[in-house]
Amino acid sequence: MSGSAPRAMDGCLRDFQMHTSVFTLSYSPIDAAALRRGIEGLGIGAAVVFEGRVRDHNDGRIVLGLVYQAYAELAKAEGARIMDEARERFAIERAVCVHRTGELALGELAVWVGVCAAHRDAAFAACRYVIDEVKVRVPIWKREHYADGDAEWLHPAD
Amino acid sequence: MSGSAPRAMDGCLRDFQMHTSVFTLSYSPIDAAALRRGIEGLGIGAAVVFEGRVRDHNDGRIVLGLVYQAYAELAKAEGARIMDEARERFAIERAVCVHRTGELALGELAVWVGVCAAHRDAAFAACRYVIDEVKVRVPIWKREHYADGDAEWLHPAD
Amino acid sequence: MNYQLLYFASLRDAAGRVEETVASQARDPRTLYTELAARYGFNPTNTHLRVAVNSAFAMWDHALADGDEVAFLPPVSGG
Amino acid sequence: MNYQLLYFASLRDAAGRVEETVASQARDPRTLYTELAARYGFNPTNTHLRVAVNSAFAMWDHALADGDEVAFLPPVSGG
Repeated sequence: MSGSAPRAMDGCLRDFQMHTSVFTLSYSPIDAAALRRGIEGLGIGAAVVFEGRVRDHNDGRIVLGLVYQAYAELAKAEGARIMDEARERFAIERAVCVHRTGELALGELAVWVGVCAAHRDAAFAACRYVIDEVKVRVPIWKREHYADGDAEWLHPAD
Repeated sequence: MSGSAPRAMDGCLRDFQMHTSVFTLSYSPIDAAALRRGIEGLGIGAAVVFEGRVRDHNDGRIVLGLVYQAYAELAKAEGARIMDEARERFAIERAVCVHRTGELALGELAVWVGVCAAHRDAAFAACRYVIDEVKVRVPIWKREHYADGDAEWLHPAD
Repeated sequence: MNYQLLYFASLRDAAGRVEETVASQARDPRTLYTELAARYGFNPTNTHLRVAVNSAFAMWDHALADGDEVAFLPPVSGG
Repeated sequence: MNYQLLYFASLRDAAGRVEETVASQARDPRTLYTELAARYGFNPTNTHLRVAVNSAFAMWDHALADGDEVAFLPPVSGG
């Protein structure tokens, strides 16, 4: 595994007591197992993980693959704000989000969100908050390739 | 990894299209990575995982370890009912829950719940439903060992 | 009648056994529990407990049959 | 003034470029967008877009400075 996500996680493991939140983009495949190790800890009773993956269909069309394009600098800044908000709003220990960029095959991880906390209420709420906010605020765009040869950018109406 | 959980998961992987829900008890450590592979699939856009772990403190007391004791036959039956309810109430593909029994060290996984679905609303709701119901309905009891030498069964007031 | 009793958690510790076969005149779990509470020093009130008969949840006035497996379940603490 | 334009997603496809430096009399993103929309055939209305200046979200009437990096952002679809 290369990419910034595993490196960020190694940091979490080294400095165990550091309460932190991390948002990164990863051009290479997301290593969910490595990320999961980043939200373990002896004071942690609950961890909630959300994984978004590339589906083989969308809105009734057969999807063959997709590309995520990001405005990297702004995406990382806005993503970091979301993680900080999650830390402020919920009693969590750590929150991590990694969003993939580039070409993805079916079944690949598009986004991984992991939150750990003393109790499950906060872990569930914060994990949900992060993915909901990332989807509407972070400048990343998806282009789906369809079985009919078409391809298009998804720009949901605001 | 031995125990029934990985075997149940192998079954999920073999019969990929099978919509199913699984509740098992595991006397050996829970293999989260193996379980996670059981909720992958090309039609799946969202997966939510909850992990409950042994914390090093509870209610202000330092915990050294714990034991889970289960009424296995009834626990498996009631657990299976909960998983079926989750499938009926939420638009999910698969739901899996494994609860550990026996002696656990600090940081070990006590319970793992994984749900996959086309969309995240259902995955979050079903995962939350399963852990909430398991905690109040499934006949499993926790005995904590404390640093002060004491140990006691936790029997929350109903 | 003979019943197969199973004990869990604090009741197991109080009874000092995992299971046992008891001969009893009790015909429902309520009466059976009262007998066992006197024998082992269980809390005589049963409002915090649930009952299982033959590995299924049951009512306190369930009509017991000879050979039934009966368990009194303290509040659970899994998860 | 010169601006460093960044294009993303459908606007990148329509402009046929990832980035470019443009000389413009526009002093705010609203006016600059109107110019670019005419040049590249973007949707002339901008209500569906957001603006970023120097990698931070900005208002449509933000006072642009020479050398600013400007991006017009279509609705996002990450996650």
